[in-house]
Amino acid sequence: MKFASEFRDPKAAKALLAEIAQLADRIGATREKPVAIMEICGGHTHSIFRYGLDKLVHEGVEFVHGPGCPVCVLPRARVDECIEIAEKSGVIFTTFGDAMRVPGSKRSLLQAKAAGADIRMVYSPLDALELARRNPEREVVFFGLGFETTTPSTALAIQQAAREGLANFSVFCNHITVPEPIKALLDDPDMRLDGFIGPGHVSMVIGVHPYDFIARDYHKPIVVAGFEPTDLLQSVMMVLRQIAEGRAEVENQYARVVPEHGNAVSLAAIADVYEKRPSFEWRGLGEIDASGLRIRPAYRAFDAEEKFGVGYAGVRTELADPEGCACGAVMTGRMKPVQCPQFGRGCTPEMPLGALMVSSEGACAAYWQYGGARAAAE
Amino acid sequence: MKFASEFRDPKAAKALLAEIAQLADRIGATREKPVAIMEICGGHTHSIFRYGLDKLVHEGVEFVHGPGCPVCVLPRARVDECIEIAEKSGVIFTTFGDAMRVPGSKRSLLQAKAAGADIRMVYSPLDALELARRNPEREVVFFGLGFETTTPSTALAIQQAAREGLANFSVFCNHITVPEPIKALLDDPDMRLDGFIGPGHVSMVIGVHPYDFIARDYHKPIVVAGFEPTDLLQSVMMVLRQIAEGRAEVENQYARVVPEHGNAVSLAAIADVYEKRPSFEWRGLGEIDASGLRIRPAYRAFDAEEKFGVGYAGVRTELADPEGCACGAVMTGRMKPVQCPQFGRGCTPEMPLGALMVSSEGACAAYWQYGGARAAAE
Amino acid sequence: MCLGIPGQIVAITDAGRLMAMADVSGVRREVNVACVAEGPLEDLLGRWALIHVGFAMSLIDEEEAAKTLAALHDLGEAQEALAQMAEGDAALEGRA
Amino acid sequence: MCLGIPGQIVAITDAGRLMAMADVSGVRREVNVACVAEGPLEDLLGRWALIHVGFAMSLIDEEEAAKTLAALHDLGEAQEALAQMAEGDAALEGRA
Amino acid sequence: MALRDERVTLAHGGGGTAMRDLIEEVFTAVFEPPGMEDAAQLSAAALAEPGARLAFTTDGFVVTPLEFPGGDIGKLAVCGTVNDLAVSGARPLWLSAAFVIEEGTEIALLRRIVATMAREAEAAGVRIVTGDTKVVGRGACDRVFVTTAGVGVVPPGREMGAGRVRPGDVGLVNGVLGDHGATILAARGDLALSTALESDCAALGHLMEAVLAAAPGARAARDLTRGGLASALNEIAGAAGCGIEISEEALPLRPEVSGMCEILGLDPLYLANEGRLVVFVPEAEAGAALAAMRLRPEGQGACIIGAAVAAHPGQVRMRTAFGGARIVDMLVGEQLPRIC
Amino acid sequence: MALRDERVTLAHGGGGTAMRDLIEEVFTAVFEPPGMEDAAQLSAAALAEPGARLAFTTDGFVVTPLEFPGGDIGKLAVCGTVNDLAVSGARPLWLSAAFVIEEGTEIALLRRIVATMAREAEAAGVRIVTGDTKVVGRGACDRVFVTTAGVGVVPPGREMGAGRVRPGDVGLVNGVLGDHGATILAARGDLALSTALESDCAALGHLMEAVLAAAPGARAARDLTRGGLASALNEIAGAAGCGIEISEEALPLRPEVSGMCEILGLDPLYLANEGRLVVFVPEAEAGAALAAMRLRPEGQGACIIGAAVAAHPGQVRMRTAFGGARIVDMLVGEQLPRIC
Ligand code: SF4
Ligand code: SF4
Ligand SMILES: [Mg+2]
Ligand SMILES: [Mg+2]
Ligand SMILES: [Mg+2]
Ligand SMILES: [Mg+2]
Ligand SMILES: [Mg+2]
Ligand SMILES: [Mg+2]
Ligand SMILES: [Mg+2]
Ligand SMILES: [Mg+2]
Ligand SMILES: [Mg+2]
Ligand SMILES: [Mg+2]
Repeated sequence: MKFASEFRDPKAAKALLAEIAQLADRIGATREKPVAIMEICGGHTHSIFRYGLDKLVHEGVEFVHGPGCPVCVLPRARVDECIEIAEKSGVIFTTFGDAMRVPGSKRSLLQAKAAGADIRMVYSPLDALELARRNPEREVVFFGLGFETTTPSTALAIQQAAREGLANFSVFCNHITVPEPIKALLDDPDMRLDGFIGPGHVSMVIGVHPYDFIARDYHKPIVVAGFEPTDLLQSVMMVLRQIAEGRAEVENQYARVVPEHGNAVSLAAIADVYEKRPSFEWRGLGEIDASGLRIRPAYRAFDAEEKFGVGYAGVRTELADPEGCACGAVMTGRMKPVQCPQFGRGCTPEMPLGALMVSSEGACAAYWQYGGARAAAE
Repeated sequence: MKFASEFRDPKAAKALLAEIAQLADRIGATREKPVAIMEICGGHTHSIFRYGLDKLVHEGVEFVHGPGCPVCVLPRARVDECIEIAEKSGVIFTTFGDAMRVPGSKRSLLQAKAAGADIRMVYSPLDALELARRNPEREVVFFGLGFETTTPSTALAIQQAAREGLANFSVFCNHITVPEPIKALLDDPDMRLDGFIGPGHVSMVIGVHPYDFIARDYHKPIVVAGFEPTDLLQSVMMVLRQIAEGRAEVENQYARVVPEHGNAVSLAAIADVYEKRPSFEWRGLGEIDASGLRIRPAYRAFDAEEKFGVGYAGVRTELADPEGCACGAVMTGRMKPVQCPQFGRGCTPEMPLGALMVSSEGACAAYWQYGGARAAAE
Repeated sequence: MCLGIPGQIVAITDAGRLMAMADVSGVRREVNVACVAEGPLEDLLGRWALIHVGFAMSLIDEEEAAKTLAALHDLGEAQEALAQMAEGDAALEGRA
Repeated sequence: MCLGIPGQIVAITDAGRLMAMADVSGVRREVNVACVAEGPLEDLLGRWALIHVGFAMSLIDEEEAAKTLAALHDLGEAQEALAQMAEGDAALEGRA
Repeated sequence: MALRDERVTLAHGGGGTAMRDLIEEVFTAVFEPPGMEDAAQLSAAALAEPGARLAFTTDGFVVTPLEFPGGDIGKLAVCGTVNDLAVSGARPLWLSAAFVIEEGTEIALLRRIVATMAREAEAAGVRIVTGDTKVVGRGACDRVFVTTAGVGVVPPGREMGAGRVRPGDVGLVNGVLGDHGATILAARGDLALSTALESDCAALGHLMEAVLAAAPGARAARDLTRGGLASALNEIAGAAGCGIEISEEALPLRPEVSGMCEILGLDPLYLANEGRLVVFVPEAEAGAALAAMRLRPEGQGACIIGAAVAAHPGQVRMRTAFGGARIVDMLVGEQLPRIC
Repeated sequence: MALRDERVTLAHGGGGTAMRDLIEEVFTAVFEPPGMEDAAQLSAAALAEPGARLAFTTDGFVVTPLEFPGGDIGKLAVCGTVNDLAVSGARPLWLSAAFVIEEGTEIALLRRIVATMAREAEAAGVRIVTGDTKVVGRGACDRVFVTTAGVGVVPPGREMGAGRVRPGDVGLVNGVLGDHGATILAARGDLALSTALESDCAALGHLMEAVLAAAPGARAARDLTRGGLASALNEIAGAAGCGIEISEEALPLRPEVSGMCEILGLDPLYLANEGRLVVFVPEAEAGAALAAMRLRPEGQGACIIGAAVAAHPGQVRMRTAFGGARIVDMLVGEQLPRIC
């Protein structure tokens, strides 16, 4: 068992698709009046397009691509701040590859690197730590980016740095949390969603209960899902079944990886190192209360915001999203990427206007790359 | 008037050569029993070969190539110390191009540069100063090399650095003086020299009187000479004339450049910044009393020996000259380069064993490059 | 978001710093096992974990995985039975 | 040793730091004139100096240069006269 | 031997005897170019044939690390240019090799690279007939860059080009995909990944001749270098004005390459190869082409991956193992390792 | 125009659309190579002539600064390779151009370099038919390196080579020496020297044709690049097994070049040129060769500098203006500025 290919079985998929079709018919979903299911997580968006699931499911099932891509929701001003830090003399700025092409107000990190900043891609915060050990005369900054899945890794790296007394390591913390933007979406009166696919790897850390409010307070089904194609189809099936049966519960399709209560070590590390910010800015969504994390005063020495006086510790720049950009509407499911006036015109993967076109997790990029748009345009 | 080409006039040379021939005949100089005239200065050696003067003069006049090339007399241990400094983290080691190829015990500066040391060639100590200004986070070390001609420039650079409070500039002082090794030569009982051509550019700084002892105490003629071919021939003529007339005086052929008492500003700068070392090591000649300069305590902050604890301020390594190397004998005129057992065999410009084969001022390199050796071998 | 993949823990590389070697289809990388190290580290050998940015974030529950696969299998069987029944119906209808 | 060449001072570039522009056959380089700055710096304009490692080390004494050249010239004349006399002698001898 | 330095210094680039010694001892002694004139002079009977055309190509090679499992920069530099000639239908004849060398580079390393080049050239049946070396200061290049150019001859009547591919033509590759790209990613060390993979780097001239003998109607071929299979197919689809359809299940991939792609979020369709090509042949010749490939060591893993189609002109689509379909587009820039 | 970046990023080397856009907009739009296949295919009637030989050469170009008075790296890259073909007796036909580009390089600079190359190629009567670009990370190269290779044809019966020079043959150069080397030394800025000099960089194919028309018996030619006249003469003397004697007074030098050499203690005989050659012709043809050179703009300053002699075989000697003689040997490494 490799816990991956087994969940790509075409035969199982066929059965799931048939079951989904039956359920969709049963609840009267049609192309004109579809059941709208938001996959919150960009990883799920990616899988849906990679395996062409949107084309395979019953036409009454509509996938709405949610805001769960940390790169897509990164405001341009934060990219500018990354560049500001990266361009300081002596700094080695480290980041996951994902953030390299995200446009800031003037440049991306890739372009800042080309212009001379020492910006390096790493696979892990541990690699940034190692860089700091090997370059004691340099200041190594790690760009902490991601939802609850990634947050423990930077927390553990900061704890390790503290243990070693590594004075030249710091994290530019931009970690964000999933439940708050979902609540914001649900509070939007324009919103019409019938159910959710929950991000499996977030729940691997935080468990399934943080989503209880969705079922309890908003009466929407949510199924925490894995990332293989049958995982996703099974989760769709489970959402439809809840709807068909008039239930609204938090279910766990991904039990092989997601413990009900999450991971205790990860949660403890997050709690030790981070605290909630009062509010945090999301690209396309604006400020959302309590949706971001910052480094606690006890670990201030490792906080790049404090060290360099940028971000929430500096003068914050308000930068409106670029004109004509519909990222917010797309991320909240009010618009399909192809409906954005910029899609394929002012905004292409070569020259992205919005972040959704940059990250291969972004709905617009996925539409583009996997041909959703152009195939549709034919 | 450009003060250069005018002194290359073939007609004047012809007259000078005729006069030299007459004088040589008059004093009975023959190929078997020649008048031996040492040109102290490597620059003169260079000119002699470049213009083929050794072939043009009367066969009774023999040029003996003296120790006046600062690169040629640099002990291997000092090159090693340069490399030791250059390899220290953060150091930019600056040097005149002349020193780049001089072999140390294991490597030359050129090879150390290839192996990673940040070694840069400059035209002037002022350029090293400017590098220090532009790289405040680096330590810029200038390799102070040369006789009295060059000494004022490093003294003035140190004074300037002191005025500016340039904390990241220092000089690795290896300045040496001309009169002392001449005295050592004259004291050698094996020595048979009939007269000297004095280094014109040294006297431009120190004037002609520091050579008085040669005439007064050793009864040898010395003519301070310029570097153009007629300058040299005229000086040879003047030496021969003294011999013919039974005189032993200090004469100044190069009065257009050399003031009798030298340059007051230069002498003051040297006196301010430097003091005599008790003794200094010369390649091929060993330790010579009072033949080297060091930086005075008042300017200690700019003394690379003190800053890095090397050279006379560190543990000094005694390194014998490489085996079979006759540099000492050649520099003291006891041997012609071609008589060195290594000449053209273990020692070639591609792979010099001794420094005399490296610098184009070096007698062995000059013999090689201008064909003295190979033409003779035909 | 949050690319995670299953990898097998094949060696403990630095017990002090909780580092182990994970293998993903023959590709190896040292990962931190702090989040999954409850008992002795040796117990991790041979276990599969979900790997994310150089950390083993969660041990894979093989029983749960088997259960999910079994459910898929059952659904497949059921659908097949249904399909056969439908075919049978169609055949019957065709015969009618 | 100690390569020095004559250059002409053509401009004062930074009086405070005693820097001037020297010209050698059309090649220009800023040099320090501390060693040759006795009077007002402007007096240096047009003067020739011996340049070494970026410093004007000595002003060239044009009179002395002319004297040296004159001496060479005289020697040439004298030698020529001698040569002509020798030729004359040889001719005479030949005729003899 | 006059060359006793262990490392290259700037003197080795200065046009003097140090440079001459370096060139003679390290380069020309091994490559044995004809004469030491500024240009090699070559008599080419093959080029005199009426209708024969000359093929000419160049590539620069800048790989890090210079030596990696399965090859080194010299092997890449020979194979890469041989392959660009071969896929254009030419018989590779002569190569040039220009080196830019960073001060401080170990001469032993240069010797190893040159030895590889000589060996690979001989195996590929080409001669390295002219060359150049430049030495740059420390920090001015990444140890060694090699640029090769290649000259070959396209026999009379042989016409290949991406524009000639027609719907129905079958596409074949000569082996597993992405080994080179994955090997280099691991060999760089900065991602701290280790594998037993080796680069697929190989010269494909002989293989192309075998394919062309078996499938004389072959339309076009591309070596799958930067940008991988996806870019080559997009180029062909664009030039031919037809669509291309490939099957995910047919793509040959080693588990390690898949694993590396999973870890880093990469798509193996875009990974670089240095010994892989795709060739399109008329359907009737596909079997013969496949058989011919498999007879050669560098074609043992050959397989059919798809075909040209009349639909969706200019576009490459892939039927997924799962039954879906997706467009396989050009990449924008490099693939970057990603975590989300 | 899809290319809006001001600077090259690593994405421009990744094999995707960013690379395609860079190549199409900056390079192929200007060079207009025939087709976009992996290798250019060229029909060469000239090569089909019986007895014609193909000439093939390459050089890498790594100059600092990239743009200097009188030229840029692109001009060097075209002229250098054209000249290596020309001095070997070939008519230059086609060039390849491979670029290694440092991340961060201004695209406007690339456009200028490419424009120069196109202009120089046209003037020289050659076509740039194939090329390559690689992008390397910041610090992995010095902004732009260009490697060109060149293919030309040596007409039947034309035989040139250093080994053919005989005692009595006369040596000519086509103009003043050392302008390029001195210009670059000054342009680098680190010696803080300024001059009004310009590089002599020029393509010499037409000049060589003119010389060969006027002096069909011409024995050998060399362009005087790295190592200068001295190295070229030593190479010729060595290959021919005869001596060469030149006259110091005959050597054409600008005062600024002499001045720079005096200041830095350099010898102009070793300074690099990029538009100068030495050619040896039988004595009877020397006048015609000189006249032919002087009719061309790049040969206006042509003059006879010396001759091959039977004496001192393999050795180059110079009669000094002063009446002496010295051996003009190969340099060891680079000439270094010196103070003593
Ligand atoms: S097409 Fe571009 S601007 Fe429009 S929603 Fe997508 S990313 Fe935003
Ligand atoms: S030949 Fe070499 S070893 Fe002999 S004296 Fe000259 S420099 Fe010294
Ligand atoms: Mg190519
Ligand atoms: Mg190629
Ligand atoms: Mg190719
Ligand atoms: Mg060359
Ligand atoms: Mg490097
Ligand atoms: Mg060449
Ligand atoms: Mg050349
Ligand atoms: Mg040449
Ligand atoms: Mg290419
Ligand atoms: Mg650089």
